[in-house]
Amino acid sequence: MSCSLFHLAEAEDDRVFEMSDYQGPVARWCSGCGDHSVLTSVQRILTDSQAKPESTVFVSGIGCSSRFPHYLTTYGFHGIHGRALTLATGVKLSRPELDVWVVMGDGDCVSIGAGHWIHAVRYNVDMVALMLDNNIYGLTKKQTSPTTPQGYKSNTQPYGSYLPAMNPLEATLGVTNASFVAQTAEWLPAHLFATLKAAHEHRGFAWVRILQRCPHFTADMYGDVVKDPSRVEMLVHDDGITVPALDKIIEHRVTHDPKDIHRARELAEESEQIRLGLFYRDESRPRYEQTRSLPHHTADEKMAIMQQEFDRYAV
Amino acid sequence: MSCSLFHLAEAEDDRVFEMSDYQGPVARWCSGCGDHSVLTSVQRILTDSQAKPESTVFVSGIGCSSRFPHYLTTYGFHGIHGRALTLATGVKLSRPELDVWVVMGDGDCVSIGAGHWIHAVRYNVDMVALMLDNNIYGLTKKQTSPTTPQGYKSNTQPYGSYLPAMNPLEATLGVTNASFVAQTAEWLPAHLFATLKAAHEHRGFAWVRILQRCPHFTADMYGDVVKDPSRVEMLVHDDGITVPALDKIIEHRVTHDPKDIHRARELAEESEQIRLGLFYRDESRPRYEQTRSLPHHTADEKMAIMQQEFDRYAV
Amino acid sequence: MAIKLDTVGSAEDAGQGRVAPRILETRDHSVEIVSDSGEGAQKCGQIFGSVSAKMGNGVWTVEIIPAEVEPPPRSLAGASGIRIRLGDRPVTNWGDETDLVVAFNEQVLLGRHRLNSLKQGATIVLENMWASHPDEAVRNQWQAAMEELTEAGYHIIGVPMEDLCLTVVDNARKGKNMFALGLLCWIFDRDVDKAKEQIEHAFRKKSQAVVDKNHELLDLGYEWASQNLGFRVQVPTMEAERDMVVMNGNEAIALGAVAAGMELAAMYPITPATSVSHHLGEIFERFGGVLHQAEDEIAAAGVAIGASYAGRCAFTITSGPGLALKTEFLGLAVMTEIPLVLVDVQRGGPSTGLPTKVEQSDLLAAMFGQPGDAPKIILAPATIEECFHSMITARRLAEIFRTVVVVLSDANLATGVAPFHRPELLPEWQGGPPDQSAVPNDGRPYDWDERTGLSDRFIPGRPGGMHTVTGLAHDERSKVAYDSAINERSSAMRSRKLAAFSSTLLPPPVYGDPEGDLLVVGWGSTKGAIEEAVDRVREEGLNVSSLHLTFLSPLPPGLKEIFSRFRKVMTVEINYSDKPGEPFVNEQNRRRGQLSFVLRGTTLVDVDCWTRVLGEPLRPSAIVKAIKENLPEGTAGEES
Amino acid sequence: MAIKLDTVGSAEDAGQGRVAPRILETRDHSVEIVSDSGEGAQKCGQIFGSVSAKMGNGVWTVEIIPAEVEPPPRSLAGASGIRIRLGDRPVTNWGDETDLVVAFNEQVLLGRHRLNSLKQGATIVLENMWASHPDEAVRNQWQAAMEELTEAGYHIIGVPMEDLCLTVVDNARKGKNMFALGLLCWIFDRDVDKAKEQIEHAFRKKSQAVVDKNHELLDLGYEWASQNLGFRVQVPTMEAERDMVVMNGNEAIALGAVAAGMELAAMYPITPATSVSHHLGEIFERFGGVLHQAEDEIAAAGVAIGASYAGRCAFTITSGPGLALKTEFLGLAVMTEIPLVLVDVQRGGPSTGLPTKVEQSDLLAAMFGQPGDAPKIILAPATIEECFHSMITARRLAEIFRTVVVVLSDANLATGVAPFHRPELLPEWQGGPPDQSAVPNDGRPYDWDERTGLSDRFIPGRPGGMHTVTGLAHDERSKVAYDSAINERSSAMRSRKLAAFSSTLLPPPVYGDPEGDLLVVGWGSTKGAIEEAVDRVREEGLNVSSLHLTFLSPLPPGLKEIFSRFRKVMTVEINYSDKPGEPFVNEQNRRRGQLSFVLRGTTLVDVDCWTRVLGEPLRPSAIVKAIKENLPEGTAGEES
Ligand SMILES: Cc1ncc(C[n+]2csc(CCOP(=O)(O)OP(=O)(O)O)c2C)c(N)n1
Ligand SMILES: Cc1ncc(C[n+]2csc(CCOP(=O)(O)OP(=O)(O)O)c2C)c(N)n1
Ligand code: SF4
Ligand code: SF4
Ligand SMILES: [Mg+2]
Ligand SMILES: [Mg+2]
Repeated sequence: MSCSLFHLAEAEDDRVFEMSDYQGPVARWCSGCGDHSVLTSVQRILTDSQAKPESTVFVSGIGCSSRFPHYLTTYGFHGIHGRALTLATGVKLSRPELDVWVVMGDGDCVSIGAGHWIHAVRYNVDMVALMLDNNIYGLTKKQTSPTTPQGYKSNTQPYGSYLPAMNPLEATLGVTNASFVAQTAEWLPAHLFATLKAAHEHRGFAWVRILQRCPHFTADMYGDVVKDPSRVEMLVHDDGITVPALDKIIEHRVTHDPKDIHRARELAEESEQIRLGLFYRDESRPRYEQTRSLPHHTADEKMAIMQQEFDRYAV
Repeated sequence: MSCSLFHLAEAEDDRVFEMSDYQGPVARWCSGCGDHSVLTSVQRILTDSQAKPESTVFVSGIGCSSRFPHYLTTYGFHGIHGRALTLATGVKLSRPELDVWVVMGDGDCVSIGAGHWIHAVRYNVDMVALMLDNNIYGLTKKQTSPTTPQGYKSNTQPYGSYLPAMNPLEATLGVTNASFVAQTAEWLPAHLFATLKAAHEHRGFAWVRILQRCPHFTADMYGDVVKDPSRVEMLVHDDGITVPALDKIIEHRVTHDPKDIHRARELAEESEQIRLGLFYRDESRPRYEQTRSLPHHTADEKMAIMQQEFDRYAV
Repeated sequence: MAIKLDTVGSAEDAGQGRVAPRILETRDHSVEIVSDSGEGAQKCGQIFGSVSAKMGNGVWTVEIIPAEVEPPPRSLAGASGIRIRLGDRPVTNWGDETDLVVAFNEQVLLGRHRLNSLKQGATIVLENMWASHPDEAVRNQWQAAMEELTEAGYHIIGVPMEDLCLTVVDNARKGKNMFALGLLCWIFDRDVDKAKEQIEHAFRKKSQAVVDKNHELLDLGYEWASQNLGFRVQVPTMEAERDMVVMNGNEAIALGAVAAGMELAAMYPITPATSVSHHLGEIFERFGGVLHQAEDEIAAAGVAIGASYAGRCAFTITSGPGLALKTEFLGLAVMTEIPLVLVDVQRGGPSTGLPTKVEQSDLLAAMFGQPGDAPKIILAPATIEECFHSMITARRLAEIFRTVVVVLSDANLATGVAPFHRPELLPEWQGGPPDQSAVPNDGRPYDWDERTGLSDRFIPGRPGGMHTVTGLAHDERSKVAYDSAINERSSAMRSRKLAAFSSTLLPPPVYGDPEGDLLVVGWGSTKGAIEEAVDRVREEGLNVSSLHLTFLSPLPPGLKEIFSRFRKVMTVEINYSDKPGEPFVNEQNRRRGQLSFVLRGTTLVDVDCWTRVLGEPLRPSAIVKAIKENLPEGTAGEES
Repeated sequence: MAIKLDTVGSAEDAGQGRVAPRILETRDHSVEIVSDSGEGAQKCGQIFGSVSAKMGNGVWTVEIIPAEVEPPPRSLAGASGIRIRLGDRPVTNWGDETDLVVAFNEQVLLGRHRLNSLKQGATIVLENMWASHPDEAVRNQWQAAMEELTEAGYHIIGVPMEDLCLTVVDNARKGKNMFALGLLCWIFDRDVDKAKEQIEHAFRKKSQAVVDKNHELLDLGYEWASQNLGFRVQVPTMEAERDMVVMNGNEAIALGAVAAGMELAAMYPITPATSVSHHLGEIFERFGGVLHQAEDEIAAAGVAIGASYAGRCAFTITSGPGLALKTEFLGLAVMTEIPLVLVDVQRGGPSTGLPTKVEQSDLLAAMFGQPGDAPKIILAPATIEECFHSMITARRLAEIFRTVVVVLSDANLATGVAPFHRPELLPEWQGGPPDQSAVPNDGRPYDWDERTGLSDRFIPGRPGGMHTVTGLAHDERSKVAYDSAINERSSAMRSRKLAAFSSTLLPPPVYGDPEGDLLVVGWGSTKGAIEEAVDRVREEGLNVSSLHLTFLSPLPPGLKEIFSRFRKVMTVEINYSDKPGEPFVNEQNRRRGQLSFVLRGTTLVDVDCWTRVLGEPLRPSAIVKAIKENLPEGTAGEES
């Protein structure tokens, strides 16, 4: 009974999906907002992988970036602020055959959502988790986020942010059972695409921080970096994320084996250049949903087991 | 007006406090519970530092360990599960002259409290935060905690814990602005004392994980280690925590400069021996409450400023 | 003052030449076994209860749980134990005071006495080793306790349990409980073979040697009692009509969840709800179910909602503080119309409150906790049997009405153990796999039926049904509503579901006459105690009836009409209310019992309330007293 | 169909030989300026409002905020703008529809039309560059919009704003707003110098060149209007009696917090509450205050409670979803009796709901959100001025009664701007430093006064007062209560405080006659609109009065008595209720407006309700209609 379901979902399918098949209504982000670029990249990946729209679920929190699912034609769950990872865990745990993506803002993921973030990394449930990091609260209009640079002025800290920005890469790499940690930037579409693709192919919890421009509130934040490729350093390795298109543009490169967690943590530290690439990947980490792969019984089989249970309580 | 207060609190005081001055009602933990030992150690430190009971505040969450404040004669705030650090932050932020300690269980600090833990490390508010880690939920009777070893049976995961235990040292060391990270064990009172003393002297957020026995539910967990000192390795350094009393007993020792964050992270990883000592200390990290040290005005002065404010809105 | 103790077990009383024991015949008898934590009083009582149930007595068992995991030994507040109430009819509640106590030390006994748990003149079987304990402090404690207890008029029988047990085992602390069981078996004439079977079951994970030793201790206690005790108790038994099972309310919820076809339970440990997950932890995976212990209660709610969104039947279990943390997520589930069952095993509040004690004070929070209008279905099982069935009902309602169903159990049901008819399990309760059929063209994810507010769900996997659910105000297509008038309509659609559901409910049956002087209205676990109280006062000739509500939101129809047939209506609840006559309290500012407030607002009938928050289940005798004090003036039989 | 447009600005109309403009005299006029986001319509309106207030008009300004940060240009749902209502008396609400609109494109205008924001026959001053836009799609949109708008009967005046502005600046998008301001200054005969002063203030952080350009644009608009427009509007002004200030409700709360001597504000950003913290962020530190943006709302509550425990006066600010997250901590504050002020700027619910829109639907959640009994004080400011004063009241009550005080503001007050009397600030509002005196021997941290439940706090630092506060049930010494009967008593003590407080309140004054056919009861920001509606129907001869409640918990005394003097009582609220006559809805299962439910339960009076959740403030005209439809049968003047 319940088994047939999975066959259904796996049934042969001769549909061919174009990119337009994943495009929903016009995205209502500000013009120039980096979220547009991420959306396009994700739509390309869906096309590339011929993802079935009905078997793909995008879960998000609340924020500009969390409007993401509305602009796709897959299933979507626009949840509540900070809790996207919990919803996504529920989806994937109960329907492992679905392809689950999570889209969060920086406030969403590492401020109000910090506890779930740490634990989702630990659970290592197979999904892609994108943190669209514009270093600010966009939707609520320019408040400091944990990743806001120290001294940067916002509406809640108008004399400048008090603390050094949290480095979410380092923190993620500190969590036991982390299995995929990468950083990319939306203004480098080739790198973005390659990173998302690697994340999507990863079996486990793939956490990607995407540096994202918010021209509306922090136009000054990444302006220089975007113009000046020498401000970026790429992590390169045969086992890493390779982006030939950028080989000529980005001169700073550092070879890094994504299996090396110690080096990954060092590289994750603040540095002169912004480092992009795959910091860490380990597909051998236990995945929570694997440890929970459970028998499928028919209702009648369950009835029989249940009678045994009741026998234990019989008077 | 408001300034005189601080003079009051600083006034000369010829009281001399004995350890008994800090001892409240008999602690109602199980016999053999490691919490007793921590309590004693803390009372020794209070005596040593001649802490004024009225200027000392212990804040806790909910759990066996969180009963801590009830067994002292200082001010105490037995809060709610997972939120002790937020309450403590409020106390210290608004009354920097108070000496603030936080006591949490492992569930309290790194499960339900995970978000606050990460952020408290980042805020680096001057206080001592103790995580009494018995690798289990004690008060609610043996459920898996994030630090429960993989495979260990509990009432909620009776076939064994699914995931590798979270290593809270690594995670804490991954948080930007961490300033004091140490690990000790309650069954080594000399080490415990020295560690708590260093934590107490630290200016900033001193986070200490205390390995703690729970004979009631996990009698088997630390039994061997307690009996066999060769299962322990001590971090030693001139700048670290020195415990001469243990020099003869604990043979495994590794020299570690607590300024070295990279090495700290490596040492924090799971290892054959349990590593105790000071992993990291940096007193130069900005403290949130410092960035907020604010003018003290009399009511009349405030009135005057307020009139200026109102002028801005005058019709 | 000299202490008079019935020191049976001394040479004089023992031996052959005994007269036949006095036999007390009674239809209702309560026994407590109290000890320090870790001495196994609970296991003793559980076996005694099971055997009694098997023999045809009505039984209600409730654990006595100290606040700490392992309180200091011999402490007043440290009593760990169990109360078993036996009857010649089904027993529905823990009753009043205890008739017979077996106590392993005098301090825990004293604690029970001071909590008014023991009946005047109760018989107490007490370990008497403490009287001659080497530690003088202990001897003094004993002496003082004896004075207080004797003064109180109990009939105390000292027994050298430890010494006797040491003839069989080395560690008497671990054996006394089986000795006590033997003793009780003799007193109540229980079938020793049945008791031995239960011991085997209880120690099934231990070696045969352990089982044997326990059997031996049982025999010892039985034997000793038969030789030394001068009384026995006889509670007539019933013929069991059909198969019975015996369990506590949390076990019933766990089994109910499985029987209801639930597929995922997400929780975070919290007393007194946690043991539901202990039971599920043991059995759920056999059925293919996932028990997820989340990092906190918020995450537990999120995981359950995520699973339910994905078409699996999911629920979350918690108690007060956890309910508080789930507040925001419940609003999301209501808004997105994702079915969700939430079980709240209520405890004493507010805040951390009384974690192990019963209270019924989460009704208003469940009903009104969410900012904004978040209509939910709320139901409360009244018995352990209903704990089981409420899960099946809750699942169905959650799915049909696409909303949150809150099941309000409480600590009384959670730890109470009683036999009930073995339910006939129906395979259709299981439900099928998530609907994965293609959505017809132009289907809308909230295709609200204008009359009922109902609509079909588009579960991920259904081709053509793709849409994004959102907690923002949205229209039938789940599109964010920029035209905010849609908010009025979608709010109405969500609310309409409750009106539609209420139209399917019947007026609840009145217990007792359909009209009279006083109607006592209750909800949840107090049903047994209220109806027992009503029986008692009706026997005294008072025109009192009761009404028990299973559905709290929406309320069933006909209440106003039922109320109109009584001169006075009053709720009896275990939650807080201001008492009339207290300083500054008047009819206008009085803060009332939770159900009474809801009933007043709904029916405009002057529903009074009698409530207590004493951290224990209501006693029928206390309700009797409350009824008599609250009879409207001029009531016939008032002075009877 | 041909479009008829008053294309002033064309050669024919301009020039010397103009006749004097028509002058419309009116006591009440509403103006909207709408544009794409980023075009500065709000700044234009704010300056216009300030100047009008300074000149002696009653003013109410409210922002029109799109849901996205920067919606696509020229989109129906993207209108960003402002409405200014002017009157010859103090204006207390946003009124009904708009009389005059200045629109920068026809799409946002169309959006406003479709939301029924514009009065039949309203005058519209519209940028007409779109009519000849190079993009055909734009021209077609324009064409279609004109048809719809003309059909609707508006009086549309096309103006080539962009072209005109380009004569002064390079980027006309950034200049139009000042042109529009000039235009409005001419129409309403505003003092241009005052407007220029305001421009200087608004651009104080910019260069003098910027200020000059803006002055120039203002002059250009003024000049152009004087040459081209055929009408002016005259709203008589009042003599200002004393100093006035003008601000929105969130600014008033921020200033109120400072005036109340608050020392710490902990929050997490959430619309529409956040701007309170923006204002505090700017000014709080000057007063020595700490604004703490926490990692989430739970932490914000914890930090505020921690600070308050430590003797500093602290508060937290949030809106619905944040209130939900604070549920558990509020229970702790009530249980430990730590004073805490919580400001909830209500928005549309449930769940994420309508974040920028007004609703009054957190009343029940504030009152009953906590599991267990958690009595709190709840008050709701009704005006912007009351937003200011409510902070001072809230602080005092929180500290005197050692409890949580919830201040329920809403999005209407938050963004509404109106002048009010400049408050006289009192130094005693500031409070002193934390009490650090030694506690007398044997002092108890909860030394409850038996009558009032009040007790003194032992703040850390006080020698001899050391104790541990706890959310567990506890006794006077703050010791964990093992004797659970203490729970009944301590619950009573916490509840008693509300009864004691309510005894200090006076019955609220009735607006209108003290008796009559219908009493309209309201709370919060609807006061102005309700009283305006009552004025209108009273002028028509109806016997209708209104009653506005500031305190919702506890309720003030005397309500039942007041209600009894009216034939019908009905609340008017911006929250959800089932409407009579809807399918399956009947008197018994109808889900009612939040205040109405509370009043029914409290007074047993059949308090009806008329509620709407349209995501906008109530319009007086809608209330007038509701009143007429809800008059009890046989009402005198019913058919007038
Ligand atoms: C519980 C709750 N708290 C606060 C908010 C208000 N809120 C909405 S989005 C947001 C933060 C947005 O910042 P971020 O997560 O970085 O996303 P961005 O908008 O920058 O993409 C906040 C605080 C909310 N909706 N719910
Ligand atoms: C919000 C909330 N959730 C759950 C609980 C129940 N609870 C009390 S203590 C505890 C965990 C105890 O474990 P830990 O924090 O490790 O402390 P320990 O008892 O082991 O010292 C839990 C889950 C609670 N009191 N409040
Ligand atoms: S405010 Fe910033 S993050 Fe939000 S849509 Fe605009 S540019 Fe993007
Ligand atoms: S249960 Fe464990 S942690 Fe709790 S008091 Fe007992 S030994 Fe200590
Ligand atoms: Mg952001
Ligand atoms: Mg623990």
